[in-house]
Amino acid sequence: MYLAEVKLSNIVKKQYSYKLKSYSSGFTSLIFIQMIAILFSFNGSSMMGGGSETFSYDVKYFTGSMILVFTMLWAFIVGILITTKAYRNDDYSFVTNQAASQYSNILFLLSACAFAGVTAFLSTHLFQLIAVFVLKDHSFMMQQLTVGEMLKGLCASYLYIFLLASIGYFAGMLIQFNRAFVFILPVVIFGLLILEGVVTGESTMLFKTGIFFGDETSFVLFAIKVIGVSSLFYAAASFLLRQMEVKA
Amino acid sequence: MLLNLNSLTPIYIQIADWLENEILNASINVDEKIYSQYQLAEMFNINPATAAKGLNILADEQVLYKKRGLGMFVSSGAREIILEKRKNQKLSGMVKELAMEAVQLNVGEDELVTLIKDMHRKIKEDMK
Amino acid sequence: MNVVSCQGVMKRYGRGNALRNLSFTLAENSITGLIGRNGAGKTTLLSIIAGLQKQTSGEVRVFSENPFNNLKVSANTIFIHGNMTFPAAMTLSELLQTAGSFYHNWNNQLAERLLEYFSLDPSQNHNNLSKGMKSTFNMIVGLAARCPLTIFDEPTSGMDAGVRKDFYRALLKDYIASPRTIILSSHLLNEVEDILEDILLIKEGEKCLHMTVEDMKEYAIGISGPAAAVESWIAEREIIHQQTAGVNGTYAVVRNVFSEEGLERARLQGLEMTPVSADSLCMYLTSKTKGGIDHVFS
Amino acid sequence: MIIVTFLIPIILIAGIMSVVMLLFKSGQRRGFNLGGKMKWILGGYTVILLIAAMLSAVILPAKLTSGKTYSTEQIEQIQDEETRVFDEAMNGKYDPGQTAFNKKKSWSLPFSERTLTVSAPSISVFVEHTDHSKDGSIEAVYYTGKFIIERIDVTDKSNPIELSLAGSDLSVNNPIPTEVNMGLFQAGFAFSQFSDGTGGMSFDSEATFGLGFVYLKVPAGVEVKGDVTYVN
Repeated sequence: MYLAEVKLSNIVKKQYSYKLKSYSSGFTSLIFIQMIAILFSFNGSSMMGGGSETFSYDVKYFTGSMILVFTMLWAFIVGILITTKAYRNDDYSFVTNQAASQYSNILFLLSACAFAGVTAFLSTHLFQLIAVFVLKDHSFMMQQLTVGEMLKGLCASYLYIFLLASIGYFAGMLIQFNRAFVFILPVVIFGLLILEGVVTGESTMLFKTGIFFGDETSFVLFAIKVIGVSSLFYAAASFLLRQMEVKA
Repeated sequence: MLLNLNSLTPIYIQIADWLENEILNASINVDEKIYSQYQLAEMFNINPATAAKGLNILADEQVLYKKRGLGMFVSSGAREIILEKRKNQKLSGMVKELAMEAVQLNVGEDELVTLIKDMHRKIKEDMK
Repeated sequence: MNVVSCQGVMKRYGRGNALRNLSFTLAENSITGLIGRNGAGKTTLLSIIAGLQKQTSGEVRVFSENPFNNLKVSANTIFIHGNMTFPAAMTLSELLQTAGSFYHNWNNQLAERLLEYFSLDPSQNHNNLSKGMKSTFNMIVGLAARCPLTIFDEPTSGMDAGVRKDFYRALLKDYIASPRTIILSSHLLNEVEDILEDILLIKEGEKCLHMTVEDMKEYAIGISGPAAAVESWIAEREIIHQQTAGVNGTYAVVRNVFSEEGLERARLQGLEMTPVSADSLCMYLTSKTKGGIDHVFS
Repeated sequence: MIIVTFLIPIILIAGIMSVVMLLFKSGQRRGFNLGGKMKWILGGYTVILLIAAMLSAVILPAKLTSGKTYSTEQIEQIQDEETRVFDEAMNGKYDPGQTAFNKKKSWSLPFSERTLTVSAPSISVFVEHTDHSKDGSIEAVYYTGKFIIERIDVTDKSNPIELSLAGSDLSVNNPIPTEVNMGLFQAGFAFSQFSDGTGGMSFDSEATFGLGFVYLKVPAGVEVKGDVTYVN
């Protein structure tokens, strides 16, 4: 009897390309979400006005943040969804083991987030193009970025999106591990936020978590933070995955 | 031929019987290669192991002989062995059943012999 | 060489035991039928062999390795089962192509010809298939993969009679063309018994019988006749099944340990001896009581 | 109150989540038969976005209000310079070579009276006497400092003052009020986080309205009355 010898890396590669094909419909939701985000962006994120007797002005800020935040949410949900049984079991219709599933999932998320990051960036331009034609009475100005800032920003967007995907993946795995986490997770998170708000008068927990990443002005440190935290989530997810079986 | 899968006779016996018939009616001659277990399995839609069992019965009875790596072939005395076996086993078995049935039906010895003689004559005439 | 070997395998789900102390070995290049009633633990056993689940205790070896989470076992095993899922976004031909990239021995020509024979449109999505067509497609994948260990768990559910017949024929022909170790689970033995070599019968997670189909056909004998005569005849024998037949009649199934002469004498006493088909034997062996459903009403 | 502020993002997130899940799942499990078309949809989307990005790179610069941007330090410098020039002028010393204020509009008015009465309720007027050769006309120039909103120079948007001469009365009136609607495209937070100066999540919302003044060149013999400051 001849037995095929397989290498993990080889199977990971095959699982990865299989996932790219099979999850492709998930990208329709990305298109949809980015369209919605473009609509929301028209609202302008903040408005301020003022002036003297003879000169008054009204400034609306149109940022790409809305599109980025929506895309991050999308990544979060995709992270959760690929841990669900239906998707997890698709792997086992062909050759795999837990390690191959896990690595190919991470690879898939890495590439899906790259696509999401690039389209989010491009969507911002689409929005600006539409805005100058729709809001004719406005004079538009643009915050000018150097090429370096642009590249850093693009990478940072990607890291933000990937961070959310990693969190989603871990949360999803937790839910798969025990269904009760569907209720426990939101209750604990929002419960803590509200409790903190009631006890101390202000809710800074989420904000503090935000500034851990958001206030980091060194790009290298930011990248290290994101990669480190994501790796932690994947390690935890893989620990959970090891406890699970596939039900035929 | 179709196998009678619901018959009381095991499938491998039916296979062996069928092969014997093939030898008797000279479809396969002495020193010719007989069907392999896989050919039989395909022909009758049965597991090759079952087919092999049928072949092995004939090999044990020396109707067939094995050539290493080539398969099974019909022995020179195959016909005689088969005929002898059928006479001994099949015929005497059938006669036994016939006699038992005759006893149950209260058919006398002479009457039974006459019945057999008539039937024998009739079949012989039909075959001509 | 043994492809599969199980030693004292137990699987616990919550409080119940799906498998208890199961030990057997499967030889290379054979077709084994895994027979048992619904809930006997067939799927659990196959999942463990395929490496999808882990036994609670005992030892399982597939290709001399522990199958759970084992890439080598996964690459050389294909497990076709009812809960098998394929991504809806992919067409059948894409799925076949993907399967081909995963399985070393994949026979694409066979897959495509079977697809055509069973009138499955290659550009269709797996999702839009009916239950029977899904089973047919899964079966095609299982055959074309030509894995050294091929496992089919209730492969014909939802298929119509014609397709079932074709499937078993295709399985046999491809087995002959490319011998491998096949496990075929079913609760309908008579449908598959011709192509099987061995039967592994399990009941409530335990091994009941493991022998060749031909041996199984001679394993037991049915005796029918007047109740008193049958009763006296089967006294102190291993009774597998017993039921009333007609007026004052009894039909009993016992282990076939009689000599020719013994049977002869029984016949003379007016008892009728009949062989018991493998299918019926399995049914009797796996029923809860010796009297079957009648037991409930007595 | 806290609960209400939490509720809005929660509802929003829940809404988005359900939409994505619905689309994702319907694509996966039901007959939302995208399959091979997916490639085209995704490819098409990417192409549309790429074209949009290229168009915006071509069209936007023309559509944008061309304005100079200043850094915070530059704005401070500009303000300091304006104050310095203005203060010096108030003290009677105007530097004609100054660059802090720009000429916005100038007038040349025929004038033959001996006295000029200037009424300027809300703007400073500096007066310089020229020699007799320039008799018969008054030169008036409106200078304005920089209007800076969001570090962007919008001086061009402001209107000049109204100036009218009737007999010997020169009245300086406020400009027609200007109303500017501005849209400011900011890169997302991921971009501003690593760009210099501004921090990731804070806004820099400062507006500077430059001072303005009228500079009059009056022939030597003319007496100027009103709230004016003589220079040089």
